[in-house]
Amino acid sequence: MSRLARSLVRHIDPAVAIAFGCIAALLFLGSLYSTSFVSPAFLLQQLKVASFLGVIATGAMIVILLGQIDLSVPWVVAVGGMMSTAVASWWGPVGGIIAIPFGILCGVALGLVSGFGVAYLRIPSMIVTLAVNAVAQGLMVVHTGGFSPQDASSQAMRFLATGNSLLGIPNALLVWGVVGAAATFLLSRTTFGRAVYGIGNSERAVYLSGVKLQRVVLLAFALSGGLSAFGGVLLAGYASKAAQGMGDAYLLPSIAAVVLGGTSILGGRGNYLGTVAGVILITLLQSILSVMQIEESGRQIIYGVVIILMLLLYGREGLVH
Amino acid sequence: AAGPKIVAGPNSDPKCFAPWTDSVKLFQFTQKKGPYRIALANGFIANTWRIQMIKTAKAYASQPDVATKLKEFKVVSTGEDVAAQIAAVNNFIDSGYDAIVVNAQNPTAFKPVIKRANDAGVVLVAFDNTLDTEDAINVNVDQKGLGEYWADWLVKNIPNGGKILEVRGVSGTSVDRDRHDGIQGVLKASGKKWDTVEVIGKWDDPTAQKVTADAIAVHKHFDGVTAQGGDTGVVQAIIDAKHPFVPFGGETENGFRKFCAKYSADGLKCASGGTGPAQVAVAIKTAIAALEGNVVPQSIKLPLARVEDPNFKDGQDFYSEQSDNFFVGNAFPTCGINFTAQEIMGQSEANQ
Amino acid sequence: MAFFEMKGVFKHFGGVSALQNASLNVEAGRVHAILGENGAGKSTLIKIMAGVVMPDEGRMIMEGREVQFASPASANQAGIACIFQELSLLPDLSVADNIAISNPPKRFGLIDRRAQRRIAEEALARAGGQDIHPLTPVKDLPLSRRQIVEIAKALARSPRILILDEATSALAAADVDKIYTVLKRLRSEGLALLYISHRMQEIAELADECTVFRNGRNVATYKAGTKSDNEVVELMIGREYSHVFPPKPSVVPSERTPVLEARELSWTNRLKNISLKVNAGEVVGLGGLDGQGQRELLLALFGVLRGVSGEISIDGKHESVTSPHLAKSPGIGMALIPEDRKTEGLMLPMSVRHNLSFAALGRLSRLGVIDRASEDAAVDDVIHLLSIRTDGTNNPVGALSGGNQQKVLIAKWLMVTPRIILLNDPTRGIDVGTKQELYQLLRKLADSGAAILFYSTDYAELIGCCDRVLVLYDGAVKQELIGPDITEHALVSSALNITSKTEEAGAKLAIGA
Amino acid sequence: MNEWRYRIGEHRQTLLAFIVFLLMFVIYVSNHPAGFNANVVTTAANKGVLLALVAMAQTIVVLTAGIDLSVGMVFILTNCLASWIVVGSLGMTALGVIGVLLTGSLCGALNGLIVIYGRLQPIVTTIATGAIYFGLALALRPVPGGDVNSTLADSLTGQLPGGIPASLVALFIVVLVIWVPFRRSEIGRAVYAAGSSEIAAYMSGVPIRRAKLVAYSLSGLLASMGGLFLTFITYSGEASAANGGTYTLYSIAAVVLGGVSLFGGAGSAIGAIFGALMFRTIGDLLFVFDLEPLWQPLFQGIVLLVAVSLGSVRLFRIRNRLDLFG
Ligand SMILES: Nc1ncnc2c1ncn2[C@@H]1O[C@H](COP(=O)(O)OP(=O)(O)OP(=O)(O)O)[C@@H](O)[C@H]1O
Ligand SMILES: Nc1ncnc2c1ncn2[C@@H]1O[C@H](COP(=O)(O)OP(=O)(O)OP(=O)(O)O)[C@@H](O)[C@H]1O
Ligand SMILES: [Mg+2]
Ligand SMILES: [Mg+2]
Repeated sequence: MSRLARSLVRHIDPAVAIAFGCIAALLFLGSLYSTSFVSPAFLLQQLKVASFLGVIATGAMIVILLGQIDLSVPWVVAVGGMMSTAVASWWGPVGGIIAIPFGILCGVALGLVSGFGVAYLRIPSMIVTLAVNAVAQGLMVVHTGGFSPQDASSQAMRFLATGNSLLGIPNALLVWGVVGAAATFLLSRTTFGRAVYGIGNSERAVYLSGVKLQRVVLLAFALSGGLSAFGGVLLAGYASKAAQGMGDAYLLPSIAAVVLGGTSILGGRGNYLGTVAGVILITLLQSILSVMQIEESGRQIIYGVVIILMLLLYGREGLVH
Repeated sequence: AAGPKIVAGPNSDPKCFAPWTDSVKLFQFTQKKGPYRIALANGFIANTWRIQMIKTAKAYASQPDVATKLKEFKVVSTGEDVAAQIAAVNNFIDSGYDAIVVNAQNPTAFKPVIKRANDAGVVLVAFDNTLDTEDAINVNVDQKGLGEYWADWLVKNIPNGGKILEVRGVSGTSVDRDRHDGIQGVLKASGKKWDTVEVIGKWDDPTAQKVTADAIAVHKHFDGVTAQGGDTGVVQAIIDAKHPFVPFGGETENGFRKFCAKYSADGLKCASGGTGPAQVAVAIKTAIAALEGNVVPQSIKLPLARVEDPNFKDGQDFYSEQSDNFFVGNAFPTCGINFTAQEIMGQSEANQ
Repeated sequence: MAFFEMKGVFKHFGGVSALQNASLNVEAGRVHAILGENGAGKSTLIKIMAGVVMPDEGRMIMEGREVQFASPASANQAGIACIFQELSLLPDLSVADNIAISNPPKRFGLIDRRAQRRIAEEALARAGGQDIHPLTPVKDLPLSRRQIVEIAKALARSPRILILDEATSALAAADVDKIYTVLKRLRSEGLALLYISHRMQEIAELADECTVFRNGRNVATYKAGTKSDNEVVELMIGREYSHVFPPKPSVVPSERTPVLEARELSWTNRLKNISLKVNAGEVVGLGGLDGQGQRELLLALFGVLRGVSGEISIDGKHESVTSPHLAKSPGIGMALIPEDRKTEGLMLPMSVRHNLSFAALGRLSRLGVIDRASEDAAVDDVIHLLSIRTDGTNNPVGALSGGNQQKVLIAKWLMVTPRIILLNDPTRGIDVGTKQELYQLLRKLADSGAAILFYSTDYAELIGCCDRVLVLYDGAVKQELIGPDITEHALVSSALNITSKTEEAGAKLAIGA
Repeated sequence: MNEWRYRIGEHRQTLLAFIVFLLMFVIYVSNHPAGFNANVVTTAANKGVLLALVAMAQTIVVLTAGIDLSVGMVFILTNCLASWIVVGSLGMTALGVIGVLLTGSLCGALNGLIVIYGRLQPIVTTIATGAIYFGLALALRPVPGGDVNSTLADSLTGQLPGGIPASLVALFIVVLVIWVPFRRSEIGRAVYAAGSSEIAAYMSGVPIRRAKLVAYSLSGLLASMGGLFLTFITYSGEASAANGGTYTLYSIAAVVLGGVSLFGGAGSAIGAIFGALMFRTIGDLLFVFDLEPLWQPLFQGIVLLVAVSLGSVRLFRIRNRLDLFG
């Protein structure tokens, strides 16, 4: 217990602390506009919605730690949602149950394609994932047009995404909690995690250390794909249906969240707690803006300015010398 | 100059090709001998509406009486990028197609293309996202009128005004703006006291659902809701927030109408209006008519497919076994176009 | 009055104090050598001179005028050119671009590539790099060639003070000789030269004055040649200094089946039918001029190279080693200490602990889950074994001084308890004290049954450490020197591939070329 | 002769991009119903040049080892602005054009200033500024519309005597007036240096900050040229977030297909231009091959995937596995 507490203290770096500070500040400003921004109902609602971004950002973070990036998020999310709902309808009750793992597996499959391209073909991730995103879109268009699939989500998905469990905590939040805990463990306590950080710092050194570097990269992208798809499954559960465009709103926010959380886009540095903070920050900011009655143009500008300001607070890199 | 002759009339098929206003010009293109080569220059493709639209177009083109008139029916989708769509239209013109049907990414972007088409004697018909022009045929949905229709419903069903949630579409588009103007216009004119809260739903269910949930969490209560897309998500948010059902003016998604039918008794009093993707068929029909030298109005008004509570009928106004994303309102009886869900989505495994 | 003077310089990096009240006098037309252990503060001092690091305190006086350099650029203006230890070359740019980077020749406001190329060719010629094509991207050059380019780059600036920080650490004797002649000429042209090196014989050859640094202080300044090597070393490390090399076992291990045997190894045109045996308990050296295929040979054995023909057998059993992963597997138990610790050896921003355990994680984990306790234990062991100087194993390894970084790199591989150890120039940029510890360590490992293959650019250590030396020339083994036959003379002549008749000449050529 | 090895080696990537593009384009025109004629080429050129300009903008930032995710939004913003001010008399129009280009450069410079003096990571900086620029675009054009000096527009999107696409000539001039001098200038090389190794560049006394600021500003300038050209093609302005995002991603694809290293320091805007043309041709293949409409996106995706995988053939030539890893 105390060991855990100590390690926690050791892991909290200033960036993360400030990030959580920003969250408080944001809520305070919000409360000036409307006190309901600090009402438990609203906060839980926010955490619930944040969970979807949280799950997706987890995958994004693992890839970013490698020094890579995953631009296939939008359509992998959609694949997760659409395939799971489709399966849910195909084999009746059986489908309802295997729907979730199936959706995730589809994401893993796409992740493996990206991973293969990056790890074995050595194509820059930015472009492979872009291409995989296009392929995923193509697949979903054919899927929709060809099979007019059902898109109503199964009970299980509804339950995960919108249900509440003990003490009225949203299940989605619990799901994120589990995913987060797993990710933290994976990154800090396993050889895989070490390898990920290592690769982010120096691929050559990792390779010469006799680590199966390419397999680690492949795995990382598979994870990212699976988590994006899982995000899609949850979103489908939340919306009670899947739709092609459901992932569009998650690419840039997931990257922004990870970086706002103090993870270096160059790889090798960052911890999960930061990503948690980043995710909550982005979600809150979006929600607060969305209900403020100002022109959309104004919202966009404020959104950008606020992110810059927060980064200036703590996201700065050291000088080269 | 080149292009269609402006004629006094008579309109070759006033019932189907209903002119937008009495003042609309009537076009007559020089008659061409069939069968014709017709192209559909679509932009964005990756949502159910567009996919359904394309399948309808193929289905319509392969209907026996239509098929005989067509030598070739080609479809190209160019994505969000308007420049690519313009290039596609240009390519169709250069490749000597007789008519081009287009769902424009940007209504104002086609001025030069329209000119080229007219110079080349190619019939250009726009639908859904139509063109701001008097030199090409527009098959219009009355977007402003749609907004007015929704607002009327709210005015009718909310006796003494109140707080309205308006879920808007994609910012920067004219469709969003027109529908918004329609809504606000009617509300103002109604003389009742209205207070509208606007959120951006982007015509997308998850987005609409999230912003609706936020709005409810902050504003606690609304007396009425109107949404121009992503309506299924909006209703879902209302249910999840345990917000009492209130009058709702919305689009024509199958999922939305399912909800309306299901919760009518609980107070979800809906007006569902719009035009399904089948309008592409009307556009093709118009193009063929024009090629045959028949007189058609420059601006055609599509009838809205509308249903109000309490008469949502399964299998006619919505399809409980079809997907939520499916768009109903595909019947244009005045044009002899009447697609059922099955014809469009249903038996399509066959033709893949 | 000194040409350039530093007075009372202090510099702290976080907790570490790199310099404490250091001072230095540099005269024009002289070569001033700076000696000191790793982490003594040498590089920091000259980084301050070169405007890379800002001192906390202290004054710099150039020709009687107080000066301050806010950036390397401004130091350049003042005529100070520095050859940094972490090479300051731009990998993607061509050699010519690099040489002319700071003030390229221009025509109509644009860079005049022809003129630039002329400048580059001249500079390369002066630095003894005629063989380097000015259009080669720097990233395609081996480290030793890069150091030549680095020197050429400094010369092209026609500086008044030239600083070399371990600038020859990767050069083989012949190259170094060329540099000597250049430096001597520059001295006669009246430049002030600052020369940092861990190689005593270089200092002896070049220096006029020497200043010894210890723990950030200048502890002694003396005329070159007025102190014996041992005295100097004791000044540096501040303790008694026994002789450098551990005694070799009198009897060369008997002909058991060699732990490592290679037959007819060939690879592209860089390795030609190389056969070698390394027995348990043996330290076998690889000699020869730099870039004769020694590095490639080590990489080939370690499974890094593709399309290697020939056979490798371990304990007499034929094995195909196709990846470092296989190479380090218990069945083979091979370790490679790579050439460039900063990019191939260590992950500088990561903690000392994680760097140390990185290669050994396999055995420190169960089902991929790291056993923290045994990791800590193992890490602490090696830190003791090699007496690595670090304040806290959670600090980034990049903040250690080079010598200690090198130790970490070696320790990292000792953690996998290898039976075959391949070392690629492991003492580059390491001070005598540390070197000595390293030699002892190698011998200890050998005695405990390891087979060691050891490439070095420093003849002295080949002579001192190795039971046998294979001299490579143009990718093939030209000669095998055993025991007493391993002499500087033999090494040089065989390195230049000179038949016994012309040996004398060859040796001269090697010294005075 | 090995002289040539180096000279070619310097431009290998660009040549490769050019060759692949040429092959694709030949396949395209030879299957085009209208065949190889001025109109077809002009049509292809116009939309190709549009992306090429944005890709050039992306390239210059990528050379500094950065990335600009706001490039598409600057493109959109300047398009909306142009649809207001590039109208009327010759003088007015000229002023308008200057205004548009100035605005673009300012947007770029702002990115640069934040990245340099704020010491923020480019990718997230530009995500944020992208939102800002789109907000401004939206304020300028709540709905699509506006106009542009049509004589200017027609002359730039039309054909010169001999059927040569004016847009290609314009692009050529841009390359000649902006890229070539930049590439050959000291500041240009400083940009490459900074991208190749920032620390080494600093130690060599290269003016890193000035270099980066110039790079970002130039990038903004080129993006605004793209925006301007979009206005000439569409005769209007539209604040479309989707379109902005599309062009940002396309520009990255074009840059990579053009052989520019995303790690900075290596590559050429000329390569990126061919990358852009290549990418456009992939889209055009849809037109000449008669595909099931619903299979077109998948086809496009797969072709892109294959195209970017082509680069990996070099892996077979690699004999030292270390070269596989950065
Ligand atoms: N930038 C830095 N950050 C942290 N510590 C540093 C930094 N630069 C130097 N040090 C520390 O200051 C001390 C002096 O380092 P310095 O490099 O000057 O020693 P050195 O004499 O050059 O060693 P070597 O012989 O290995 O080159 C070392 O302990 C080193 O770890
Ligand atoms: N900005 C920095 N932050 C942290 N550590 C640094 C920094 N700059 C240098 N160091 C490290 O401090 C150590 C001493 O600094 P210096 O640059 O003199 O290297 P060094 O001690 O001479 O090591 P080496 O002997 O490479 O060959 C180096 O190992 C270097 O990696
Ligand atoms: Mg040093
Ligand atoms: Mg050193």
